[in-house]
Amino acid sequence: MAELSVPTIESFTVTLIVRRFDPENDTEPKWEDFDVEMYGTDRVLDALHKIKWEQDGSLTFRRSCAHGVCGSDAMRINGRNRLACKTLIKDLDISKPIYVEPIKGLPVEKDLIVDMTPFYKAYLEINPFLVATDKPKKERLQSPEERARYDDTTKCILCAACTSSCPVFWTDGQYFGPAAIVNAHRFIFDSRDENAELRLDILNDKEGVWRCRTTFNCTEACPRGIEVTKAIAEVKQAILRGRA
Amino acid sequence: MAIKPAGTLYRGKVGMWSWVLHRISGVGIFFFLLVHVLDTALVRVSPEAYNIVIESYKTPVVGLAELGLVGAILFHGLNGLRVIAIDFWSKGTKYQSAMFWVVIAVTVIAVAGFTPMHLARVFGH
Amino acid sequence: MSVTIEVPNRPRTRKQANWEKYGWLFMRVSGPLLIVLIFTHLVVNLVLGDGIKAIDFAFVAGKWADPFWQVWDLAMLWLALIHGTNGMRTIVNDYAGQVKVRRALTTTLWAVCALLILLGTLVIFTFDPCPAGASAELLASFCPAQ
Amino acid sequence: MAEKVSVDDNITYHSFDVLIVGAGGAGMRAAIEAGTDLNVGVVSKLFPTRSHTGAAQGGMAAALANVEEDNWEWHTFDTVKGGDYLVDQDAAEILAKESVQAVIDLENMGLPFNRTPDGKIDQRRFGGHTRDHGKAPVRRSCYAADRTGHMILQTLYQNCVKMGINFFNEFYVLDLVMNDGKPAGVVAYELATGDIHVFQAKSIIFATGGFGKIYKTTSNAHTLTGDGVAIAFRRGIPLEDMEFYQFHPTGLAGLGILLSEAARGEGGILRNSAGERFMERYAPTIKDLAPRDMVARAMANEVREGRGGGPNKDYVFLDLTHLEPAVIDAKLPDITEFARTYLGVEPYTEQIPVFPTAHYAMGGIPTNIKAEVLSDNDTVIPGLYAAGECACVSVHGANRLGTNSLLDINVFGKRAGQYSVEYAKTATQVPMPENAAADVIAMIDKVRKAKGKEKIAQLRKELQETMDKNAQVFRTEETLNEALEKVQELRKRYENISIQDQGKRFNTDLLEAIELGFLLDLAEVTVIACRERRESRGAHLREDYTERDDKNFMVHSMVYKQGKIEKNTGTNMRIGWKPVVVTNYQPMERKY
Ligand SMILES: Cc1cc2nc3c(=O)[nH]c(=O)nc-3n(C[C@H](O)[C@H](O)[C@H](O)COP(=O)(O)OP(=O)(O)OC[C@H]3O[C@@H](n4cnc5c(N)ncnc54)[C@H](O)[C@@H]3O)c2cc1C
Ligand code: HEM
Ligand code: SF4
Ligand code: F3S
Ligand code: FES
Repeated sequence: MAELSVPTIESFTVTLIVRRFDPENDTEPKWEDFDVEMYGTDRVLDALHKIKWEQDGSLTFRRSCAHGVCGSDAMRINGRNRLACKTLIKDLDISKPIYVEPIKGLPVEKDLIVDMTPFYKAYLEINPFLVATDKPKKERLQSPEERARYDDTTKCILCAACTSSCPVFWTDGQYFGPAAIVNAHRFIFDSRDENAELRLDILNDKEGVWRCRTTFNCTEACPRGIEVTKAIAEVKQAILRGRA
Repeated sequence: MAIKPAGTLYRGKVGMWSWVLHRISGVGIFFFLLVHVLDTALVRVSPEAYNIVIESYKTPVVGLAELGLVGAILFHGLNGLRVIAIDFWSKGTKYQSAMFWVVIAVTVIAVAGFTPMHLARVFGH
Repeated sequence: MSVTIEVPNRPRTRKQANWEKYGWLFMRVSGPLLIVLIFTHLVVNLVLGDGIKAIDFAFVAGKWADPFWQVWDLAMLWLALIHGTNGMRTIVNDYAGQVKVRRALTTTLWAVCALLILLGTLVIFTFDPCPAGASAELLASFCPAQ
Repeated sequence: MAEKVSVDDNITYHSFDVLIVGAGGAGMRAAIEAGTDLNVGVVSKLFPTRSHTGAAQGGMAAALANVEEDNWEWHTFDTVKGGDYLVDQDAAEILAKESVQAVIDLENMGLPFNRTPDGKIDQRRFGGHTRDHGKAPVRRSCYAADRTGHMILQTLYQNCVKMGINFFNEFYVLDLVMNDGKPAGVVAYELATGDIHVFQAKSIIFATGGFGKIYKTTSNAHTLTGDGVAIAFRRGIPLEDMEFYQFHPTGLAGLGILLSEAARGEGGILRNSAGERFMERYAPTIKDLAPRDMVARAMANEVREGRGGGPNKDYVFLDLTHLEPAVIDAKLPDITEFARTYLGVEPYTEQIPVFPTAHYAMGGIPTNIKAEVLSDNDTVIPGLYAAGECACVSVHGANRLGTNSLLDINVFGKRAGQYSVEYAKTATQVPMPENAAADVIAMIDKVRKAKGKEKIAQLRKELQETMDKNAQVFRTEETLNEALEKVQELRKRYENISIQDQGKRFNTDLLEAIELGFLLDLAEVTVIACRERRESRGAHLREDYTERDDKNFMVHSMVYKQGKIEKNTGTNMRIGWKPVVVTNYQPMERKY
């Protein structure tokens, strides 16, 4: 087939300043800058690929789907948590360099890759699965309204953009973090689930929902547009009232 | 906390900055409160002792600091109401940034109204 | 195995019972009360009349001669100190990484809080608006010494 | 049951009863079925929820008949006809019959399907799914907004967590160890450390997904490099029906990002630059909801005949502007967001530029209906299973119907889990040969130490470009030979590569090089299968043989690798043919 093209903006050169860390040679991270030639529809992920593929093969980051559904490439772009594959270069101020660094509050493993273990651990602690003891022969019934009640929080892709944007999480990494609460919310408000009480109890912890200081960084960072702070507020209310 | 070179400052939006201000103002008020309880307790020692200390509240430097204190209390208190609204009002999260600007506006207007009055007293005879 | 660069994670320590919910609620209940208490306090002391200029022993004595203001200030004292101390405790929990440091700081906070509440309460209730032997011009107008 | 681990020569040895390679929909469905009575492990190069099943949008077919009359027999017929009669009909019957239970299983596990007003699972239309053998479109696709795949992946992972399944995440399986024609285990490379792990198991299930990255314009993830398929091939297992690669009609023009068929299921219309609803000409009955191969071809044809839009007239338009914004928001939120984010087009008011994008591999590792891998037309390799996109049972034949793949991974993933456990319960472990990891260690060493001139990214780019140019929607003997020549040239140049990252930890540079090796293998097999099938059927359109030829080609292709694997000469392939299983439906002309 012929080459495809979409109405594009002219190509332009941008500078990326990437915070790098090589665990085998560095004792501390360092900033390194790269100039790349980009087009209007290019995303930060394309720029990182361009660097990796044409300039420095050792640049390391996670990515997979390249369109914002797998949650691999959350990173800090110009000071804010974003998915590299959803951040269009032209939406950033390209007259200035673009700063790219790993998400904050999780141990850096190499360049933009962080150790996600603490993040997953918090997720696993809230019992992220449906608990229902009945044994239906067909589907369990659920009205569209009941289904809508928890729709927002089913969108989560576990990218950690929220948790690693949370100033409370940065302090000591002990806070459950918004992602875990979002995933608890998804079940707490599912009419089919029987384990809301337990989950509410788990989040009524020293490191639970009460540590949220409503800073909204999570909501602002969530690439899926989940109203994270609202979900957290709903969980707080559910704990106060003793039930979902 | 972080090993150098540090990462960039996180560029949060009003939610984050309101929290930073809330926290700083809270700490500020707290330490003032400690002092304030102690100085007020001097009324139990003697009228002289109390008056000597309270005089220093009327000096220009402390007088200016009082403006800051009033501003901090206003902001902290009003923002506290905003936080409570976020927690308890179902539309709170939606209007949080609008509410933040209301808090700032009310604080600024109140401090602006109070300042000339207060400064006149501090710098007046 | 991994190299920790920013903030090290200490292992999660889960306690059975905790008062976080009540602390959180208390902040939200005391907050609006404090608004009324403190804002009125500020208006009465700093805005009305001669503002800060007017504050002296006689002014305080004048207020505390009235049980209304005694109760008012008492409430303010207790609520503000507990609210403030609990707020400070939150902050200490956030930033004091080591368990020992954290415990020491929180203990200090609550000790100071208790001390000041005690002191303040005593002052309000044992306060004599017209102490004997004080020079008359410092006292409130209603004192016999005047 | 505790896992046995030992370390020797820096190699870690693990032992399992059932080992699953891949934690996408198929892998995790198998894991859930395999359960925890036996010692079950899952090895995945991605954290499970990052698998590409999560990208699937539209839905999962099942004749629940919740909103309209429907039954599994109609579904079977649509599948067979959609696959241009190359479908193995026994497998298609199983797919359709077991679909209802597959959906109920997922619902019971917690999947938040959209609901009808009376609380049942809602269903919508999808291309090629019809009532009563093609009379009219039917609502058969069960869905969760336009993130059905996301919800399937999350729900399966959640249930794996619930059961305590043992995962090895960010472990790249690079080899299948065979001993005397029987599978003994796999060798994996741990991304975080660069360490080698040998997993020994009685049953091994491959569920490693597709290989869209042989093409440039694709809806597939960067990580879909067909590792599992290529590994099997290198170990002497033939690959079935590799010429059938599906091009999805509505990729975002220039980017390949997918806009689900659900957009058309909900009423979206394809238009050319003149604003004409051109599908009325190609499929008068079901128009825009014709099977993907037909729609993709129609689109490519519109462009070829000069009716494309845009400055280069190289795409057509998907029109949603007549739909209520509320409907768009409720049913297609994600895909409209893609249009906004990536092309800056507002779907409420503007038409979206679209063009076919490489999407799905109908072919892959040959299996029977028990998900057992075959070493030729019918010989089972005991203990080796494959399910999902990497496998070819074949339920999709020459062209997969939308929503049948999410169904496939659930039905045959489940079967793989079931039969692999059954087998592992009685089988004895095939002994691990000495130096089981030697080949992988040698391969890694070679790549790491290579000091050549060629850049991985450059070779990959040239590969993808030649595949897009020569082996996409339209193909001829000439273009395919050109592609073959190019692939063989690239293979030679691949011997002369170098990588920059010499480290052990998180060396993605190294892995991209290895993945390119897999891609080259699969591209070559694909091109050869394309060239040998001298007819047009389903997704495979030969411009030099435009008719379907049931007399000669009503058979599956089987490409075998001959000789030793290290000799990547490229000519050591043999093509064979395998009969199609026909039960009820004799081939007919495919009209919609
Ligand atoms: C954008 C898009 C939309 C789609 N929409 C639909 C739809 O609406 N309906 C439908 O029915 N189908 C749809 N499909 C097709 C369907 O989603 C896929 O075919 C299906 O999800 C494949 O599942 P899988 O489990 O086989 O593979 P995947 O989900 O791709 O999983 C592969 C797994 O294998 C692992 N793996 C790969 N290589 C290795 C290795 N070397 N070592 C270890 N692990 C490895 C990966 O980590 C991953 O966990 C869509 C596909 C795409 C791309
Ligand atoms: C004027 C009325 C006040 C209101 C409405 C108010 C409200 C609040 C609220 C709602 C919080 C909780 C914030 C959160 O959880 O995110 C809070 C925190 C706090 N308050 Fe107040 N407060 C008031 C006065 C005071 C006073 C007088 C002090 C000092 C003694 C004080 C010190 C603090 C501190 C230190 C915090 C903790 C801040 C943090 O955790 O970031 N507040 N306040
Ligand atoms: S809530 Fe949003 S930001 Fe947080 S992990 Fe989920 S998708 Fe990512
Ligand atoms: S960023 Fe953190 S403080 Fe609360 S609102 Fe979000 S969890
Ligand atoms: S690469 Fe999948 S979310 Fe960005």
